[in-house]
Amino acid sequence: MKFPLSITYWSHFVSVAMFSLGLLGFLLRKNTIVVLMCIELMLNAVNLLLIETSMRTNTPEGIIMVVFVVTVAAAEVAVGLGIVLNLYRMKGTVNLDHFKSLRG
Amino acid sequence: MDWMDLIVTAVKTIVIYLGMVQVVPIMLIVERRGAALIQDRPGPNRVGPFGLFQPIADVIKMMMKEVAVPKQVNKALYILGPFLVLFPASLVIAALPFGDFFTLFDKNYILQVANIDVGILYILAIGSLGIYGILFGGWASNNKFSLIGAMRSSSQIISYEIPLGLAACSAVLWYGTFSLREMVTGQEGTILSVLPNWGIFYQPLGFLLFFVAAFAETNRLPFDLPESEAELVAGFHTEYGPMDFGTFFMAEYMNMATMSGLMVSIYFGGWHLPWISDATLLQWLGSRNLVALIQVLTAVTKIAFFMLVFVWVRWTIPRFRFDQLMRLAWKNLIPLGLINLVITALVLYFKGAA
Amino acid sequence: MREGLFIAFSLFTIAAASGVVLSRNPVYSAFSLILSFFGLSGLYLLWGTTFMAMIQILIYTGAIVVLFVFVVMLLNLQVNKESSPNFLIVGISGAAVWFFSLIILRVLTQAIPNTLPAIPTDQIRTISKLLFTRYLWPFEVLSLFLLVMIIAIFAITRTQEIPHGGEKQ
Amino acid sequence: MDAFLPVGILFICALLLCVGLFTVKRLLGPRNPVASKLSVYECGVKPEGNARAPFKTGFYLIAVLFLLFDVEAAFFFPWALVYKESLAQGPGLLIAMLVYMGLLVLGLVYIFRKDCLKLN
Repeated sequence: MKFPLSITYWSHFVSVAMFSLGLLGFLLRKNTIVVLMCIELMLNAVNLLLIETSMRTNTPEGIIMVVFVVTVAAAEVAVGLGIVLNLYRMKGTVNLDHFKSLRG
Repeated sequence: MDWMDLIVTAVKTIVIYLGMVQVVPIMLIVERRGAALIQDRPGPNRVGPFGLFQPIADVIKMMMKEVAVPKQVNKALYILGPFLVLFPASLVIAALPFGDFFTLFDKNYILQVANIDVGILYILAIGSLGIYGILFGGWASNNKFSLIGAMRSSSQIISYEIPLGLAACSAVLWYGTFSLREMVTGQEGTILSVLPNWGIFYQPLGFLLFFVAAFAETNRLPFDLPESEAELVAGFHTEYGPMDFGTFFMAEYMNMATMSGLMVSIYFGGWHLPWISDATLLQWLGSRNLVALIQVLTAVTKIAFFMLVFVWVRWTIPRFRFDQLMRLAWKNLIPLGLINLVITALVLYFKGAA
Repeated sequence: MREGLFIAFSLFTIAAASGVVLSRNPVYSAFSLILSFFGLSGLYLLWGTTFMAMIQILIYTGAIVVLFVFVVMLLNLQVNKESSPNFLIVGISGAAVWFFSLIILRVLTQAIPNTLPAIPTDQIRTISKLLFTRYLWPFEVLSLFLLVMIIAIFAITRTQEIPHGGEKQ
Repeated sequence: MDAFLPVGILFICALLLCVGLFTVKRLLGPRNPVASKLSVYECGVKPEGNARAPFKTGFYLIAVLFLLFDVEAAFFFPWALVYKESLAQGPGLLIAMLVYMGLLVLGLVYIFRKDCLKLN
């Protein structure tokens, strides 16, 4: 049975869909923790694209890039959630609408 | 892979899985009788000869009990909780090797669910997923004991995952492979024809670390803080009914079996009999499948021994306090794991240079 | 069969990812995130990078999401404090993003051959060797980076002396 | 990837077991709900306050440390895999890892010196 769409297409489809979902959540959700999760979604979308390209063209560089992305993502989450905890301590909420001290 | 292969693989997988599930009733009776033996009392001896049918009675009792779902719980995650623990515990057994291979219709099939080339990473990765069942189950119960039990339990499991990983990493360094099958194959033979060529003699410190971390990972005493009944009622499964408790229990025993299997495969020669090589065995017995049978029996015996050690330790050593537990993990085990890694690397380097 | 698995994993991943964005309760978001990463690791497996699939489960599912779940449970937010998003904006922006992404996809995938890679046999070793030879310096910097992160996190959270004790005062 | 096919079979087996346990629980157990049976378990005392209240963040530090050390430990694995083969090319890999591990140990020392986990 032959599929009309290629496997590459499906990988790109997942990647783009995840990235747009992450972007949407990033822009629309108000809960800071969920916003951070959406950033993770976007990073993973890019990871998938990197791995797919790397495997299709048989170049290991893409996978090494993913290794770095994973590390940076881990650090980003750790620091981001630390900041969220601190914000919660100061404001008693994690709703992004309440963090507007920097608004002019 | 044709249909025949697929059928044989499926049957093999189901048999291994059912065998792993059988660990639960066997361990139920062994643990209760073992506890009785250590505490100098008879233990359950009424159901069947020597109380051997006790597990059946236990299981029937659990099934017939009332299912009471408390009102305050978050229903979906509450129901999912026990299965989220059981599921990873079932999946990890895929990478455990029980023997070399058996021959059927002139074809060789490995005695392992799947010959995963990243076996040890697979076990560490899937094994770390078990904490979600505890976390979500504890949170969904909406009970203070459950929540604190869940947080404690997961802190403990994640803290001990690092020494476990470091010990496994030293083993990877020594054998130069991720595959458990290749590790076991590398342990055939003897050291100077005195000692069997097992990993424990090359990685004693690694084994110790692995052993301690395995107890913590499976939530067994002396590290069973999550359910320390004196402090937290029943820990994360305070609000759970009998069958859910049974599911958690099942997962615990299966995790114990996996950890024992891992220790046997990495440090105790897996399916190899000490001092007798597979070639000699084949010469004596003359049949591949008989050799395979002996190998499986050897591996199972070794695993059973470690299960007994789990029971023995449980009734011998008192429970740790939470801060002692954390100190042991972060101050002692992790530095020791790093030291073990460095020593292994240096030994390999000088061995290579010589 | 491989194509079927691809489509199944793809749809599963996307469904789980939309669960992250759509669910009101952050605990459900975290749960969806786990499922979505699981689907992704399945996709990695299908592309033949078993190593990356395992790293995905080990680090993302087994560690990063644990942190999310921990924070969600520590803060223990009551559900649905969040003002609901403007559904018109959600609809329009979602439709726009999908429309453009589909166009981009159409253009992108036309040039790409529809092949699965011939999986190199010893791919993990190749990657590892490359990581420790050509990419050694970035790798060492990674370690330095993580060290800085450890210090940074303690600098951030050190002032946090039990903000809200066991129960509300 | 073909090596993972039996894992799929195992997955189905595990799923069947879970479904079986769930059905058995549903079918066999009697149901006799009473209000006090369905309330929060607090050792017989009347429940006070909500379990869904924020509590101390000490657990967060453990989780963060675990995350960072898990990432670092994960990179020991590819190194361990190729270490033996690359011994012929001199001590490059050994030194690379010692530097990497040295930075990790610095992090550990920092944690102990500042007593971040309140271990003492």
